[in-house]
Amino acid sequence: MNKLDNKQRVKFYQKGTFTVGNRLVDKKARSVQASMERSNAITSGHRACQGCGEALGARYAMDTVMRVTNGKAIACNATGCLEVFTTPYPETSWQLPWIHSLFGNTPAVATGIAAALRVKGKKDVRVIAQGGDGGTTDIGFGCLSGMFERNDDVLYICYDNEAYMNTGVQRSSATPPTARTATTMPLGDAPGNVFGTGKSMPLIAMAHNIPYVATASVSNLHDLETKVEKAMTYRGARYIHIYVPCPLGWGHASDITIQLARLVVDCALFPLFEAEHGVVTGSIPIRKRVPVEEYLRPQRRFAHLFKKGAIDTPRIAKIQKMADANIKRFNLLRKEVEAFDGVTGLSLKDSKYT
Amino acid sequence: MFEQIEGSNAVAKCIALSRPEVICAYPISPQTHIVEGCGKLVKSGKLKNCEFINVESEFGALSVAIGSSATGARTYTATASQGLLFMAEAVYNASGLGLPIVMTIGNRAIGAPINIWNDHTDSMSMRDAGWLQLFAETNQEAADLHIQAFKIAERLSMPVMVCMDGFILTHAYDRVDIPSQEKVDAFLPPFKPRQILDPANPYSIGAMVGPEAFLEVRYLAHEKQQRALKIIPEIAKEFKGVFGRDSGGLTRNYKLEDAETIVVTLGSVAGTIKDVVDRMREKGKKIGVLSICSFRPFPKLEIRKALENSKRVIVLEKSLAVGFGGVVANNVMMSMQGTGVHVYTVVAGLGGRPITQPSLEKMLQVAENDKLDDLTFLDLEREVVERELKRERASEKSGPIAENILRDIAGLDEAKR
Amino acid sequence: MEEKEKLTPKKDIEKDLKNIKKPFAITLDVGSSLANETGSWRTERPVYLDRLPPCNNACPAGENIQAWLYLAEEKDYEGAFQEIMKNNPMPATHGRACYHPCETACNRKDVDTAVNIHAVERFIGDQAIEHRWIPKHDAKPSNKTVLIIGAGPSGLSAAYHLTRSGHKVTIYEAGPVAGGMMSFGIPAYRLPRNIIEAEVKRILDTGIELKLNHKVENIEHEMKAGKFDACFLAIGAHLAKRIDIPTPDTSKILDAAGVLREMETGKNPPKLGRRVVVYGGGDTAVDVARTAKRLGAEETIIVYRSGPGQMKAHDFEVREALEEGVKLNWLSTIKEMDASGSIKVEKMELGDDGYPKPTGKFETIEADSMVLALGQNVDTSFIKKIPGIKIADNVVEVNSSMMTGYPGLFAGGDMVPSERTITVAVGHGKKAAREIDAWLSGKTYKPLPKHELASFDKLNKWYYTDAPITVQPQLQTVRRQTTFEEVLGGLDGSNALYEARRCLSCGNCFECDNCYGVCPDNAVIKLGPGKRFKFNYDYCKGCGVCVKECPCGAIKMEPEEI
Amino acid sequence: MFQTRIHGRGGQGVVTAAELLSVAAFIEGRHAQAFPSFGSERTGAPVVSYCRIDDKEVRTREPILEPDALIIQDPTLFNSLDVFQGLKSDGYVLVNSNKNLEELGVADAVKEIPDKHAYCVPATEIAMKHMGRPMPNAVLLGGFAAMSGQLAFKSVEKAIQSKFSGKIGDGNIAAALAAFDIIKKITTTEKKE
Repeated sequence: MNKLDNKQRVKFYQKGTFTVGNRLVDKKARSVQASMERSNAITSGHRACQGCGEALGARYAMDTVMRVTNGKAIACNATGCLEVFTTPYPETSWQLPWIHSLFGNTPAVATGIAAALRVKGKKDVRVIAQGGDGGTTDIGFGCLSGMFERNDDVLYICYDNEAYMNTGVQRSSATPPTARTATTMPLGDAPGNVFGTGKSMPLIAMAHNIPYVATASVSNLHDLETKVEKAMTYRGARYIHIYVPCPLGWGHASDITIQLARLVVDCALFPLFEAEHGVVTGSIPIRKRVPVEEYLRPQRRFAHLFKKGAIDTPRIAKIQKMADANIKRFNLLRKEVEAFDGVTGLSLKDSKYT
Repeated sequence: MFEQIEGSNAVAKCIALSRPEVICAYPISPQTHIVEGCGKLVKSGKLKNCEFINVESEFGALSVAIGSSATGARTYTATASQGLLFMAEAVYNASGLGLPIVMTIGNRAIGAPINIWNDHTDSMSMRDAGWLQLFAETNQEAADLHIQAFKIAERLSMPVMVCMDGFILTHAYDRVDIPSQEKVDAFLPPFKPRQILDPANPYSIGAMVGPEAFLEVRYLAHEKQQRALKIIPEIAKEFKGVFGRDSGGLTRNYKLEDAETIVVTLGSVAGTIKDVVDRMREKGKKIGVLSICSFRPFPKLEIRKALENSKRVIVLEKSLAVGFGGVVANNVMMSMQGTGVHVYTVVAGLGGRPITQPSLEKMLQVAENDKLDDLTFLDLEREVVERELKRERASEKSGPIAENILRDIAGLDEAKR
Repeated sequence: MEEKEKLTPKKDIEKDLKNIKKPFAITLDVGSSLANETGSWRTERPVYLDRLPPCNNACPAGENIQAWLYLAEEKDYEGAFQEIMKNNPMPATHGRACYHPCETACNRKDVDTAVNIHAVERFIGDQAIEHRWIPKHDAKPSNKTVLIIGAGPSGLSAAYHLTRSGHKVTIYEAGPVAGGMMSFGIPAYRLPRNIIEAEVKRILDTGIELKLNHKVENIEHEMKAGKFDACFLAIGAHLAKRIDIPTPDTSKILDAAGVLREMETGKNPPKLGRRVVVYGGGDTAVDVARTAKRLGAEETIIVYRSGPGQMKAHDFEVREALEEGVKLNWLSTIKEMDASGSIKVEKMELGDDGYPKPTGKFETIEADSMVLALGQNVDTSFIKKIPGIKIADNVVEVNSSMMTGYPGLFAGGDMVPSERTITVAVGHGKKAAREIDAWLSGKTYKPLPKHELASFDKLNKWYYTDAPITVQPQLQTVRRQTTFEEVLGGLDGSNALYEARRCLSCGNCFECDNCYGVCPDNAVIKLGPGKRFKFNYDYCKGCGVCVKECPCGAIKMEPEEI
Repeated sequence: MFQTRIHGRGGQGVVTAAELLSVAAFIEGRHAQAFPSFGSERTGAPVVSYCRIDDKEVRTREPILEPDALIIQDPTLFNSLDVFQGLKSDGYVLVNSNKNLEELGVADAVKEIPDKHAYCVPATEIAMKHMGRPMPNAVLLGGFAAMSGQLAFKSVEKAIQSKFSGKIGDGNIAAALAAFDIIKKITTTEKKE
């Protein structure tokens, strides 16, 4: 009789390998989000838009933090959607100690909290700082770099929806080329945001040689949780960049939030990787590669690329080039089945379950 | 114990005696010697249980302070001038969140033109940011005020700025009594925060407050500062009880009883004025000095009471509300409404211009004869300004004022040839 | 500086924290946003539903395939067995002999390859036999008796289901063994006899009386004699269709049904000779050809009048036959056979209409015997007599509840108009049983309305890993040419589990927690293992993410009434 | 109140000199105030520092306009600015130089003040001799003590010790003493005549 080959054993649960929970997976391999005891760090009643990716990303990350720290975590928040929709007086959605100070100073506030905890000998309490792409890559950049450089014991999480959504969708340094925002309208000979601008915060973070840097997407939950959990095993400055689609700002249906978060990964425009002490140590191979069009089309912010009869092929090709570059840089098309953990989606050597 | 010591160093020692748990700062003249001093005390282990953090900017400095204070740590920082402006957003935030941070301002002018010397423009720019502002007259007082500041801040859960004149105090060597740790501990209890970020007792700090409650929040802040008007003298009294000397309080009154002319001022220049006053009193002039220690909250009633029986009040201040006149004077005038006492404004010492006894005496003479302009700029180089004004009238584009004046002073100006 | 420690009484501070007066408005108590019920934003609401999986939809026996795969993937094989037994009493048999339309319908074929359902069913069936599991049922006796004529798949199925619903059942079988076409139609190398015997026995053990070698001539008479309240007629179709092929020696011409029956019942196997020609293109033709090979024929040729595309036989049968050395000679019609056994064949060609046309070209094939596999007819001789019975082109007509023109007389299996497979027959047996059960209590059976179909587009494939089908091992060709050993091997525990878990659970929640995890508003309530989920409409904003992310299409959006 | 103004260049310890002066006075139980001419001192740039000594609290904070004593650590300053500005008619002047005041061309500037009120000491040279570093500031304080009589040498010595420990301290003290002796010698010999 033919025995199962290794490949089959790895994918032992075909029906739900990548689902949130599923009853056949070993308990410790199930995601935090699958648990009936998850903390719901951001509880119901918040005022996020329908299908808000940031609300999801934040809960995913913070619930994981709450689990690994045993609920001993303090969060601080930059000004932005997350802050506004979770804490409009007289109601807050947060279920852990949380502080909002300013738009640009969150990493420094976190540094202060960490310092106070250190001096008070509360080693078990951990500090998380969070902000949107504006608060992280633009106005908070200086403080963030300082926090990295001092290697303060803080996990900084950036929820990247690629523009200033809270103020009405203006361009940030995380806005991708050709994207329409209120300040990069689809006009003129280069409609939308221009090419050759913007920055990669994860790579900049790596340049600080901090212990841990990772990217994650709300579509790949197991990967996201694994990375947050891994980040919490380190002391010192850590950075996780989470991709969170914004139905309002991107002009997409509220129900395809996660689908877009998935497509951006599968088309390689947003590579999932992690780096330790400045060196890339792992990346998630693309499972089902798709052309960038598939990701761009459903979003109104890219609608001008797909005008009836006038599809902007050259610029789409340029975006495809960016994706291809990522594939090359992070080796995203490799087949390493034997080292591939069907449960976590992580390569086994990085997996928390080995 | 008395020491002959630099002002900054004396302050640093008293900060250490107050057992701060987090100190963070970004260097800017003339504040540098204070944080250097603190850093040394932490590194050397003289100040235990304290985190000293070198931050990337003043904005970062006060932000770190906000975080640590909100986590229940006694927190100190210091800055000056441009630095204070750079952290302005956080200055408002710290008071808005009610965090009892203590911050030293080594008072310095604000550019352009860039100028590292002393005046009060920096502190005045933040006068309405919701912080308490205490101005030190001497280095002894600067040292003492910091010890009191922590107590006041923590009693009210409000941040306090201790303002001391840059260089004039920070860099001056004086005889200062540095108290013992025992006395300071007796005077200043451990920090019992009003709110703290703690997983055992979680809540959200810094909510977004809309029109429905914002006014109330602000009113309560104002009400708190009114309460401070009682608490500041109380604590000054407690201080005297423990350390046996007058320090702090709302105002310091010098020979006011029979004074017909009273000079109102802030900070170290009061000492210079007192010498002038003594000399003029020898000549029979009835002059006194009132120096304001607590500028925020502003002690309206106390000041009014102290001044209402005088003939004239001269507010001599190191700040200028461009387009209006005196900043302090404005506050004093408000307090004097309806008393009929005439309030003159004398703007002096901007950007470190020495305020000399001869000029002060000359000015006071003029005032005595009621010949003083309502707004006087002490020792203003009329000639230079006039020439620049003439040039401006002549042509729109005359180059940057600062450079023209420098050229004048250097005598390079064509007009002189 | 040591005195600092004692001067900082942490306890006091902790105590103080308890009665902190928090600043007004800017500091808020945790979780207070629960007061804000965002459900009011909703214009559409998500609702959970069950959709009909294509496999279940396609199963002629009406098995709930997804349900038993669900149990199998939890290693609950007995549970899976019991689930199968609700609809089909012969899983081991069907795991081998069913042509599994379920797999043709399986959505998984569009991901990689269809789930190997029959292999898993066979595994479960074999487990059941090995561990002597018996079907559970708890029906109280109805004191009604039912006569079943014919112990083939539909007869046995009907008997089994009637017994399960409490009726007393007796089967009259004309032949010497039970099984009908299972034994007489399907060779042992596809369906080992011990399997049939075991499963038939298990059915009979539920309390069914079986009379073998009892040929019924007069149904009315038999029913009166045995005081039967109803009768199910399932005699199958056993008369070989014949065509007139001129030949001096008819002894050389046999029919497929006869040959296969003789394999079962005869003392010694039929003599077919060294060279055998089989005439026909159905599964039976192929079965006979492969049997002939096994009986030692050096050359076995299937002659078929049309092209390979037109053959009715299933591809896998033809493929296996070719592997075993059977030759195919299509687009040929047999004209005559002479005494020496040389057969005259006319070559055909496919016309534009796709039908074969004569070419006038001829060739001859030498053969020791020729087996006609042109299909079978129903022996209607004794049925004709029953009043009210209608027979059209050699099959008995039944109404929608499978009752013939004669009240209380039901019929099913190969003898009624339908596809002739054992699975269809078993399905008939079940349906008939339900109808009879209802009829006996004066009711009419109303089947539950079917759920909408869980089509492929309802699935979110991303959540499933690629997992290629597990291939069943095959017997080496040599042994296949010489013995009647079973050709296809079964799965073992591990790969049966693996195969079961390839099921996508189309249209039915399998508790993957996706909806619970992906809701941005925590508006999905997890009810715990086996209890699935429910929506908290107080907070659900109706974004629809749960619907899009449900891997199996078990949620849909419905407009809110305003 | 006795007010001293010290002129020098950045790097010559001008500010420290004033500080030490105030410390010495403090040691004698007097009130003293020392402060630099505020600015971003750069090596080589002209620097001024001040010290007031009094028996009661020093309140005034203005720069010293009419000094009772001038200490000039670098005679090259004579060419660039009027270091004698505001010098009291009975003031003191102490210059760091191997030359004398005539040779330095400042005899006129000091002719108003009483004799035995203006001296030159080769402070840099003495400093080099005693500690191998051209630091004239502490050295001159020794001379100042001898010249002005405002401070006992012991106080200057203590002040120096409080600032510089070990070899540098000892070197400075030795050098200061040398300067002190030079002036003392002149004053006493002159007395004999």
